[in-house]
Amino acid sequence: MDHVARSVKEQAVAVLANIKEAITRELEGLAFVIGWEEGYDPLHAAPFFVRSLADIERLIWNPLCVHNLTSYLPKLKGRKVGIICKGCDSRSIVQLLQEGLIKREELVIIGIPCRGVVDMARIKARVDCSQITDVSFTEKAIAIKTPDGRQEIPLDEVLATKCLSCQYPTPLVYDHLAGAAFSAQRPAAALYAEVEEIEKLDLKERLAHWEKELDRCIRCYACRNACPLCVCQDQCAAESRNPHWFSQRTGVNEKVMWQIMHALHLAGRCTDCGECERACPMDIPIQRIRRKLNKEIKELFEYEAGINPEDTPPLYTFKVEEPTIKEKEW
Amino acid sequence: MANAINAFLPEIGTIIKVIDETPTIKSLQVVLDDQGRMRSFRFEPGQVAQLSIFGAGEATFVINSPPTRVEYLQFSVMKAGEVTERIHQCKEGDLVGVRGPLGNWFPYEDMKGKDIYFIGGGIGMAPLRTLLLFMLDNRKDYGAITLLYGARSPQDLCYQEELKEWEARDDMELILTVDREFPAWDKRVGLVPNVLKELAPSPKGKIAITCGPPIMIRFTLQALAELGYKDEQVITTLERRMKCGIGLCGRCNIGTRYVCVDGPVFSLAQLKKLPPEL
Amino acid sequence: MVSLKVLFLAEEKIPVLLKRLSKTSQVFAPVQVSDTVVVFQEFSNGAQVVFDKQASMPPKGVIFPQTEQFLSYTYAKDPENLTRSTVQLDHQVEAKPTLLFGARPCDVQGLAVFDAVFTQGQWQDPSVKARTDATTIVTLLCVKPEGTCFCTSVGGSPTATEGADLALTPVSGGYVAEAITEKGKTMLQDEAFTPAKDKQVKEAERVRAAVKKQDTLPLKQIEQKLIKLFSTEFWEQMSAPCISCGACTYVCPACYCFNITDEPAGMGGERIRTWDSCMFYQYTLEASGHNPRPTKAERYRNRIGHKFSYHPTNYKGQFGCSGCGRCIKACPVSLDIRQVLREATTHG
Amino acid sequence: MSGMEGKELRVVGFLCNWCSYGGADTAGVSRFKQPTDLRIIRVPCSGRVDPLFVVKAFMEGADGVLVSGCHPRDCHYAEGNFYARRRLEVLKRFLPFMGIEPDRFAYTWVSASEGARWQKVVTDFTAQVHALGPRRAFGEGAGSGGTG
Repeated sequence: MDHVARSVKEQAVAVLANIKEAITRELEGLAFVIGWEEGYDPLHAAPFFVRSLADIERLIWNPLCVHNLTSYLPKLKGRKVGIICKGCDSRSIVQLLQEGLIKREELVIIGIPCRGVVDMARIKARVDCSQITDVSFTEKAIAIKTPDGRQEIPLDEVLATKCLSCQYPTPLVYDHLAGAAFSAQRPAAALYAEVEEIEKLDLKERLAHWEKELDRCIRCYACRNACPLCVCQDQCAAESRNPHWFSQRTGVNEKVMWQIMHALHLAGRCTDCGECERACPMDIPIQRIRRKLNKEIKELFEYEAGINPEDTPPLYTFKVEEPTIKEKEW
Repeated sequence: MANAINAFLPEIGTIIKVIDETPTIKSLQVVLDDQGRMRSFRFEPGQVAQLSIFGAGEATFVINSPPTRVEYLQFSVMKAGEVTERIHQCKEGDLVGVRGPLGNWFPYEDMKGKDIYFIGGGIGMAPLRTLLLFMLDNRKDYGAITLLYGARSPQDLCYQEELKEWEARDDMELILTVDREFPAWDKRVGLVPNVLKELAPSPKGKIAITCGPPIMIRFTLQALAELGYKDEQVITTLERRMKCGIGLCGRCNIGTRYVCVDGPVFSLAQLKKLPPEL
Repeated sequence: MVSLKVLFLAEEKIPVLLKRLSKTSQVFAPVQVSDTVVVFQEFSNGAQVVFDKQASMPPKGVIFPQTEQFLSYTYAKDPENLTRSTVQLDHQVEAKPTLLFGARPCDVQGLAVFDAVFTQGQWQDPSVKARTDATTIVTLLCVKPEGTCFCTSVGGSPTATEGADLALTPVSGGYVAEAITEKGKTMLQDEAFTPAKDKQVKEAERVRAAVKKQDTLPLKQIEQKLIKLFSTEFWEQMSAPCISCGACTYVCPACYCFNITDEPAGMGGERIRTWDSCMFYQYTLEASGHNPRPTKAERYRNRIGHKFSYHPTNYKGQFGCSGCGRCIKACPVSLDIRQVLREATTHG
Repeated sequence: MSGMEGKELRVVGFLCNWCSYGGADTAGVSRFKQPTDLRIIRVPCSGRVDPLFVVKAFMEGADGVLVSGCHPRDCHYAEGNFYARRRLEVLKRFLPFMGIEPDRFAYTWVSASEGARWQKVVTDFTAQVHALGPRRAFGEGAGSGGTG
C-alpha cells in the first residue's frame, strides 16, 4: 500500500479489493460475512450477508456505506461470523466486548480506515432524491445524477456529523485492515458542536426545540433497534407494563421520556456511532441527546466509551473522593 | 351477541363467587349487572369472552359454564400475566368488564350419536368442562363419553367436587392421572399422552377433543394419529395473544385464519391446512 | 374518465380555500415540518403546504389516529358499603367533518384497505367507520412517481381516483379539479373553483397520459408462492438485514394493526388504542412466555405473507399494500420489498 | 393542602431509609418549621434511585425532585451512595439539556442526626422550586406557567 495521496476513487477500489481478498480467505469457516451492497437506488447502500464466494462480487465500499453493521452481532452470539467495520463501528465492537455481549473468538473483523460517510438527511435536504439515476465520487465531492440533471456537492457539506470530528478513522480492533491506517484528520473540538448549539438556547427555547422536533416521532423504535448496544430491545423498558414507566400514548411527553430513557441507558456506553439518528425515518436530530451525556462523562471522568475493552465504564465504579464532582452546599 | 353498536365496549359484571381450584387457577362466577342483558345472554359451548380489569387490561377466557346454565358465567383463570394476576386478587363483589361471546364453538351438532373422548391437561380442562356439562345436559344425543384428565399433581386438578360427581356417574367414564407418584394418590400416574397410548381407545365412531399446554397437545395429537384417529375426528382449541377479539387488530392470525374469530376451536384437519406456526 | 363536473383551482387560491374550509371542518394537508419531512397535519395559517413531494407519513392518521381513546373508567367507593367499589364507563365515538386535501392515489388506496377491514367485515369498528363517513378526500394525481413507487403492480395507478371525492390534476398555474362523487361536487361550489378552459382540460389529459409507466412486479400467484416458501430458509435470508423495528409498518398506508392498553391514573384511567407493529417481538408474545413468532424471520414472513397472501385471500384479491414505496425509503437498512417479492416469485 | 404561602407545588423527595429519612424524622420530632410541599418516597439507599425515577417523577407532573442519601463513607451498604453520586451528578448535568430547569432537581447527603440541615435543605429547595413555579409538561401548549 503506497502512501501517495491517490484519488478517493482509487483508494476505495483498493480497499474493496483488499476486503474481497480477505473474505475469500476467511469465508470457509464463517456462517457469513456482513458488508454492504448497492441498495434500491444508486444513492442507498444496504447491509449484505456474504454467504458464498459468488456473493463477494456484490460487495461495495464508498461513503454511502453508512450502516454500523455491528448492531447485528449481539443476536448472532454462538455463530462465527465476519464483519466489515469502519473506525467508528469498531468502537461498538470494543464496547460489546467490554460488556461481554459478544465473543472475540466468534468474530473475524475486517477493518476499514475510513475517510467519512454521508448523512442521507443532509443530502435529502439539498437534492430531490425521488429518482436517482447515478451517484459517483470525485476527489472531494459527491455527484448525484437525477432526471433534473447532475448535482455536485462538496463531500464535507454532506458528511455525517460524527465524521466532521472523527477521532478514530482507523478501527481499534481488527483481524484484517483493508487499507493503510491513518490517524485523526479532523478537529476534536467540533465533537460537541451540535450539543453546544442547544446549550446556547435558554430553557424555554430548549423546551420548544424538543417539543417541535419530537412531535413528529412515530414511536417506531428504529433508533433503539438500530443501536448496537440495545440488546434488550425485545423486553424494552419503554414498552414494559411492570414497571410501567410510560404509556403507549404518542404524546410529546412519552416521546421525550423515551429519548431520555435511551440516552440514560447508554450513559458511559454510547460510542457516538450515529445509528440512532441515521435510522430515524422522521429525520429527528436525536444523536446530540446521547452526545450530551458523552460530553458530561468526558468532562467528569475523562472517559470515552468503546476505546479499550479493559476499561471499566465510569458508572460501574466510583472514587471515594471524586475530584470533579462538587456537591451543592445548602 | 356482544354489544352490536360498539364491539369494543365491555359490559360491567359483578363477581358473585371465587373458587380456588388450584394454587394457580381460580374460577370466577360473574353476573352481568344489566339483568336484561344477563337473561338474554346466549352463547355456544367453547365460545370465549374478554374479561376486563380496568387499569390492567383484557384477557381472553373460555366461558366454561355451559349454555344450559345461565344463572352466571364462569371463567377459569390461570395466573400468568398482568391481567390474570389482578383477576386472582379479585374477591366476591368486585366488578369486571365482560365482552363476548366471541369466537367459534365446538361443533356439537356434528358430534351427535358419536362416542366422545375428552383429553384434558391442567387449565385445558376449562373449555372441555363447558362441552362436557353441555353434553351431560343433553346426554341422550351422544354415545359413550370418556374424560382422560391429567395434571402435574393432585392439587393441580381443577373442579375437584365435579370430578367426584363425574366419577360416580354411570353414563360416563373418568380417568385421572398425575405426572408422577404422590403419597395420597391411588389413581393412575403418567403423562396424559402416554396414558392415552396405554388406554389406546379405538378411533371407531369417536371424536377426540383435547385441550392443554402446547407440549401436551403436540404429543397427544401424535398419539391419536398413531391410534388411527383421522384429522376430522380430532378437535382442539388454540391459545394466542389477543387484544380486540374481533379479527381486526391483526395479531392472532395463523396464515389467513384469525384464532379469535375463526377459532379458538379447530379440527386437526383445519389446522393442517394452515401454515405451521403453532 | 367520466366526471360529473370539471373546474380549475388556481395555485394561489389553495391557502384561502383551505383556510375557509377549516372553519367548517378539520382540514388535513401535507405540511413541511422539517427540512426533509412532510406529514399530513391539520392545516393552520402559515403552514407550508407541499404538493410536489410524497409525504413522509401516509394520511391514515386522519381515520385511524396513532392514539385513540376507546373508553375512560372511574372507580369510586360505594358509599353504602365501603368494601365495594363502583366503576363508571364513559365513551363516545365522535367524528368531526374532515377534509383530507392532497392525498395521492396510493394513500387513498391504503384507506380502501382500512375500509375493507374495519367497515365491511363481520365486526365493524365504529370510530373508523364514523371518521371515514365524515371525511371528504381530495386526491392529487401523481405526475412524477418516485423510483421506489410500484402502485401499478398492486392494482393502483398514479392517476387512479377510486375512493376519492375530488381529483386534482396539476396543470400550469394550478389544478384541473374533477368531482368523482357527490361530496366532490358540493365542494366544487366553493368560489375558489373557476370554470376550467378547454386548454386546461386538454393539458390535464396530456399530463395524465404522460405519466411514466413503472415496471410492474411479476405478482401472479404470489399468494400461493408465499405459502409454499413458508417453511424454507428464504425468510431467514430475506430478513437478515432487518432490525425488526416498526418503521415500515407505521409509514405504511395499508398497515392497520393496533394495540389496546389500559393506562391507569389513580382511581380512573382510560383504555386506548394505539398503532402496533407485527415486527415487534411483543406483538405475539403470550403471558406464558411462548411466542409463535420469536425471531425477525417469522415476523417478516408474516408481514409479507399478510400483505401479499393472507389479506388478498380474505379480501377478494385486494393486496395489503398500495405500492407507495415508503417502507423502502423509511427502512433503516433499505430493505426493498419489491426485491423480496421478485425473489419469492422465482424461488416460490 | 395548606402551603406555607399560596399554592403548594409537587415536590418529590427520594430519601434513603438509613440517613436522610432519619434526618427528616429528627427534623419532624424537633418541631422544625419547614414547607409541606415535599412528598417523601423512602428508598433503601440512594444507590437504589434509578435516574429514571427522577425523570418519571417529572413526567408525571412533579415540579421539583430531591434525592437525599447518607454522606459519603456513611452509607449503610458501604458504597451505595458512591455509585449514586456519579449517577445523579450525570443526571444533574443532563436534565437541563432537555428543557428541565437546573433548579428543579437536586441531590444531597443528610445524616439521621442532622435535623437542622434537613430543615435547611427542604426550605431552600422548596423555595428554589417555588421561584420557578409549576413545571409545564412537554407538549402542553406554548404558554410557560413558571416565572423562571
